[in-house]
Amino acid sequence: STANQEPPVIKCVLIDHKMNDSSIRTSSTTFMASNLMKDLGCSLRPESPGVVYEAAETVEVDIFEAVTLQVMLSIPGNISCTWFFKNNSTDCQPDFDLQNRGVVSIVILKMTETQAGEYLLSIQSEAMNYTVIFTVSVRRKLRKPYFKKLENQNAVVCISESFPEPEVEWFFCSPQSESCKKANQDFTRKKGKVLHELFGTDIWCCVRNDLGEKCTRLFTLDLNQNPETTLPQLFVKEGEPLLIRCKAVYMNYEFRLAWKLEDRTLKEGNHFQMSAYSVNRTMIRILFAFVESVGRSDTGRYTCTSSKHPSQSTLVTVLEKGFINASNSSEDYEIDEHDKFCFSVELKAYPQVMCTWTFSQESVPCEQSNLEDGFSSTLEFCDHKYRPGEYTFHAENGDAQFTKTFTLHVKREPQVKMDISTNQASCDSNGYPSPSWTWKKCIDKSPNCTDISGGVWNERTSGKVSGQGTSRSTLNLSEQFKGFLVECCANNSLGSFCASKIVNSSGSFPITQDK
Amino acid sequence: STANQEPPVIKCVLIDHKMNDSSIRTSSTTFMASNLMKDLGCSLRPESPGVVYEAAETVEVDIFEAVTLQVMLSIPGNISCTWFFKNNSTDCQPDFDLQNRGVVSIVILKMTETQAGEYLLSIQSEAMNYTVIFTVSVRRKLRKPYFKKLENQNAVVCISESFPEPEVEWFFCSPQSESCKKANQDFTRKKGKVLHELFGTDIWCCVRNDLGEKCTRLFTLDLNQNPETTLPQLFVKEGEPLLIRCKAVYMNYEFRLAWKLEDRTLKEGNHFQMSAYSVNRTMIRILFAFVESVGRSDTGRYTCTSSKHPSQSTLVTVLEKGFINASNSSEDYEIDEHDKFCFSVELKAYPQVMCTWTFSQESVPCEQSNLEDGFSSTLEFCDHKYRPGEYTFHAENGDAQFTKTFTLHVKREPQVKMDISTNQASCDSNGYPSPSWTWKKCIDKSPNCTDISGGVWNERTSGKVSGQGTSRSTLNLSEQFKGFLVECCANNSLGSFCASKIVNSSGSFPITQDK
Amino acid sequence: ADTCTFPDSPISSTFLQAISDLSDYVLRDYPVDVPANLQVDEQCWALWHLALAKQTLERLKLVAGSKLQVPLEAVYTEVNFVSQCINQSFPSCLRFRKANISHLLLDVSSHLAALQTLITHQSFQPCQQYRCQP
Amino acid sequence: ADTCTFPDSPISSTFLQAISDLSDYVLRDYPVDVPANLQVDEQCWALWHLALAKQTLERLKLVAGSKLQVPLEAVYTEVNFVSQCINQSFPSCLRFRKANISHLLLDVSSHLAALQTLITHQSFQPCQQYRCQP
Repeated sequence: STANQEPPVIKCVLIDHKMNDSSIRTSSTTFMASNLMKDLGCSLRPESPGVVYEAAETVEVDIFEAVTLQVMLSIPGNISCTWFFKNNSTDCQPDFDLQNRGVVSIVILKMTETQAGEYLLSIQSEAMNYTVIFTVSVRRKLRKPYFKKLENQNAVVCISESFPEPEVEWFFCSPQSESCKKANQDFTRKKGKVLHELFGTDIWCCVRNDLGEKCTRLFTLDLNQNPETTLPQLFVKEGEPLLIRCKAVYMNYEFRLAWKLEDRTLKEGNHFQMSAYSVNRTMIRILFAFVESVGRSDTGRYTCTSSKHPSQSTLVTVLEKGFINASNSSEDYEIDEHDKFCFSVELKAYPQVMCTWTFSQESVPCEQSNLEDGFSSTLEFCDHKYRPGEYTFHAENGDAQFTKTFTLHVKREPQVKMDISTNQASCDSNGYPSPSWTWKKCIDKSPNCTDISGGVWNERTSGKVSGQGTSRSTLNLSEQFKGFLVECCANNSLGSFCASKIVNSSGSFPITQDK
Repeated sequence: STANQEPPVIKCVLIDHKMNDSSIRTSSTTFMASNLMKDLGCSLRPESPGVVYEAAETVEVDIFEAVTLQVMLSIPGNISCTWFFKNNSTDCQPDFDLQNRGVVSIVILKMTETQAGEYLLSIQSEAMNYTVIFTVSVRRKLRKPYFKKLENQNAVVCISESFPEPEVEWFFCSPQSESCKKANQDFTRKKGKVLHELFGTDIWCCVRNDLGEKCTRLFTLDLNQNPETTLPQLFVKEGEPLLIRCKAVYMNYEFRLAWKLEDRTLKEGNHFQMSAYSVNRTMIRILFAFVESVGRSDTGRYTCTSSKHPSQSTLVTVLEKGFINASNSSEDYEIDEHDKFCFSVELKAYPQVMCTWTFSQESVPCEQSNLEDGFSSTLEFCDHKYRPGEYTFHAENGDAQFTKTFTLHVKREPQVKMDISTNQASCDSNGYPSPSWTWKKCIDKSPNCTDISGGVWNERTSGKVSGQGTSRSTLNLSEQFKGFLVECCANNSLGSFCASKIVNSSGSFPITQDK
Repeated sequence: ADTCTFPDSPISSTFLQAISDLSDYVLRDYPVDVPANLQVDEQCWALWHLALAKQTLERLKLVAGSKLQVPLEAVYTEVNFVSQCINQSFPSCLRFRKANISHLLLDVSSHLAALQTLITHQSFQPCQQYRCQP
Repeated sequence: ADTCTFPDSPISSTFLQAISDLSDYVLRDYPVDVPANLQVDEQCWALWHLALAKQTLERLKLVAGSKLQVPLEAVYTEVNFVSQCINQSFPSCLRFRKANISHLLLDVSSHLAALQTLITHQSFQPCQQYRCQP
């Protein structure tokens, strides 16, 4: 029998029917899928009874995503197989490629927590039986929330495709500010996805799971405030929903609001209005403009006009793909040890970036400030602890990547150390900017010395951190130096430091002093 | 003329008609004053036009206190004088002592802010004219608040003789706790001196001026809580008011409360009762026992009885004078550099103490925790920063003083430094516990050494901080040590450290290494 | 035990506050029935009126909006003790007249104030039966 | 301009909330006067009723307790716009009947709901005068 035959090499692959975000949102369930293939690195599990293959790591799948687990056998021949998942089994129909080699696959139509767990494929072939094990889990993530109009009601729903299921909370003040978070609860926040009370001046939605918290402001043009100097800009990716609010208060009900895209009024189904009386007969009117799933044609200047207020507008740009705009030229900085200094990157991006600062293989997530206009932000890094060297800033947002390198030099006094061997005297200094060297020959204990010009060569050795190495100067000790004192001096903009030794037959002792 | 005669020495004195606190409270205005005399140290003000005397420092007087400013002249003779205060002047009638020397005084009946300012006494005598200047100000203080029943109403007033006038605020939870201070305002606090809503479970009154904040809890026996294991104790000074509350809740109105002092019921005017219905017909009853100004006879065990609850009592002790009870034996401590250690003093005192911790002339006020039972507290000091030496705790409360000293030793490794002169080698170490010394004589660069016993003497020099000086060991260098290496080692419980040098004609170089 | 004696006072010190809270919530001219021909009796006058007022409050609870329930219940609790002594329905001889609810609330507070000092010192046994003025 | 046209809708989207808040505060059977013999007129029926309801609410403000003022004012504001068109007192031919305040509030919300979609599209000129059913 072929029992002791070499177990076949098999290939396991994850096919991610990467539905771009928009597809989830179209009411139709057609897959606008572009397949991404990923090798799962199945390998034999040592010393386990029977032949058992296992995927290299847990298979992480985005919530609601559709994926296929596929096993390709390397030896042709007929096989039968069964999938086991959470103690129920389904027989599988293997396909066969051109070389008649078995291809077994199982499809997860919509990834949810119930689909997560251990998938076990048992394969019987003439030669032998073997099993393949995958552990599948839902990828943990926290997506910035966005807004949509509730189907048949005048209400707004706050959505965030995150896992685990995030806690959703509305805030009627900016959640960054301490006073907002601490303020008396019933006026400043409301738990739950759907919001009916839409008259608040400043409406934010925050989502929270164990990965952290993300908040988004409901974009609003307030006709009672004087408009921002620069035209506010909004970016939306194709397929994403758009919801913007126009708000105005007037001393009575006799005023009207309307949205215009460039100069045509919005189509009927793309706006809804609400109004409420406030103190002494004043009325608040809010007019929402919304698009279920934006397309190219929704780009343009949205203007909210009122019969009794100056109008205001915002520029909506529909993007096919996200972007990160920033200058990626590398920058060098030279600072003193007590300068207050921070690296900073100005960038415009959509959607919001995840970014890190890296210094000597150690990377730190950068602080995200919730950006008012939704896409421009300044990322700062001050925690360099005056360590010279190369700092890299890296940002990505699922659609684009961006990297920028900084080099930091820290000015330091050029301390000097001198070593003498039989025929050479060499001085080392780690100051920055790298020092220039001078050598002198003096008679021990007497002030008059003469400069040495010949027989000296300098070199720079790059330290373990690039850009701030040490510099060395070496002097050839010919006969004429015997019994004399040789002195080397390193000087840069911060000062000059020297070291000197007597050159004598039995070695000499360093006299270092600060000049 | 006697113009250039030597200006007379004069004596200025402050007479404080120290009304003990109670007198302010008795409705009568008689002075139960015991006079305290204080020399104000009047001295000539150099290079000022004419002869001007000035008190050494500003005269600080307690709010509402009565004082007399008195000037006693040293030379007999008739004089006339006028007091100037805030640009109005009053002639003064000088008295004359037995030696016919003038005594001029001015009385401030009730010290208030309007009485504060510069008092100027101008005196004309045959010999010369001179002026005496006093600056009088109200002493700033913040007294712990106490409670009194409002005259003809069922309400309680919170009083604190403080200057400047404190802000008074009632709290219905313990003001130390963060949650209480931050909680939703209208349920947990009420500004103002008088409180009518007296049904709260936990009632505190806090007073605040720029000197800080002090709070007192309204002492309450709650018959629905099981009584404290130890009998609660209350101290009151003679003349001070007493107000204690008994509170009980029952499922309906059919229950009765009563106060008893030892076994006789309280006199009619010494208690008042209030009741209120609460949810589903339950009733809260509160019964106050109060004494305008306690005397000796009010001492004793006050018991609150109820027809439907187990009774509870408290022991009220009327004191003639305040007290501070604590053990004043001095204590020594020896700690490691990373032990968590705090000095602590347990004391019972009435009224509440002001206390400080002092270390090398630097003193720090100690943290007062608002003591639940009103008189026992533990004062801790942890901020010693591991500095060895003497720490003194000092407490006072207007009636008593208390001082206690601590000595702190910090165990430290005995680092060693060696000096060699022509005929002596001496080693210093600051380790604690003070190290023991051993000396060795070795041949340079070879391991075998021999112990030195004779010619060594040790001494301890007390460092600038007592209790943790440095210790020194000196070895006489006779001829036999020339050319050899001498090594001294200091060892204590934390380790042993050595230093060694070669003894040679031209001095030697230290080789210290850790053993 | 004699259910018409109240050794422990059932009248709280805060009934005025409860009544004034309720009057903040009502339309003052809401019509209620008040007794017209009760016999003038120094001892029972207050207790009879409170007992009838309690029945009116009970009826109001059925038509009160949700925000009114709590203040109404508070006043009801303040007079609840009377039915310990008077608990049978009023006699046929008794006639009623219309009055504003604000007057009823004023009566309740004056009767409670009047009883406050006497309630624990006497028995209201004779008041168990209403007596009409002919 | 024609004071009986409302190009911008005076009817808020939150009038239901205001009415339900007020009904939480009232004794539902508080008696109010409602018109008994208004002429049935498709165009003016709602506006006439709202105008008369507004007068009743005005009168209630005089007898309302302090806690009632705010919710009462809120409902009053929701119907305030009618007097822009109907502002003379009702004719002598008009007769009234008693109804509970809860019914009045229900009527107000149904009339506002009915007008909500029409108010900006037509003129209510003919409704300036009440017309009675003989």
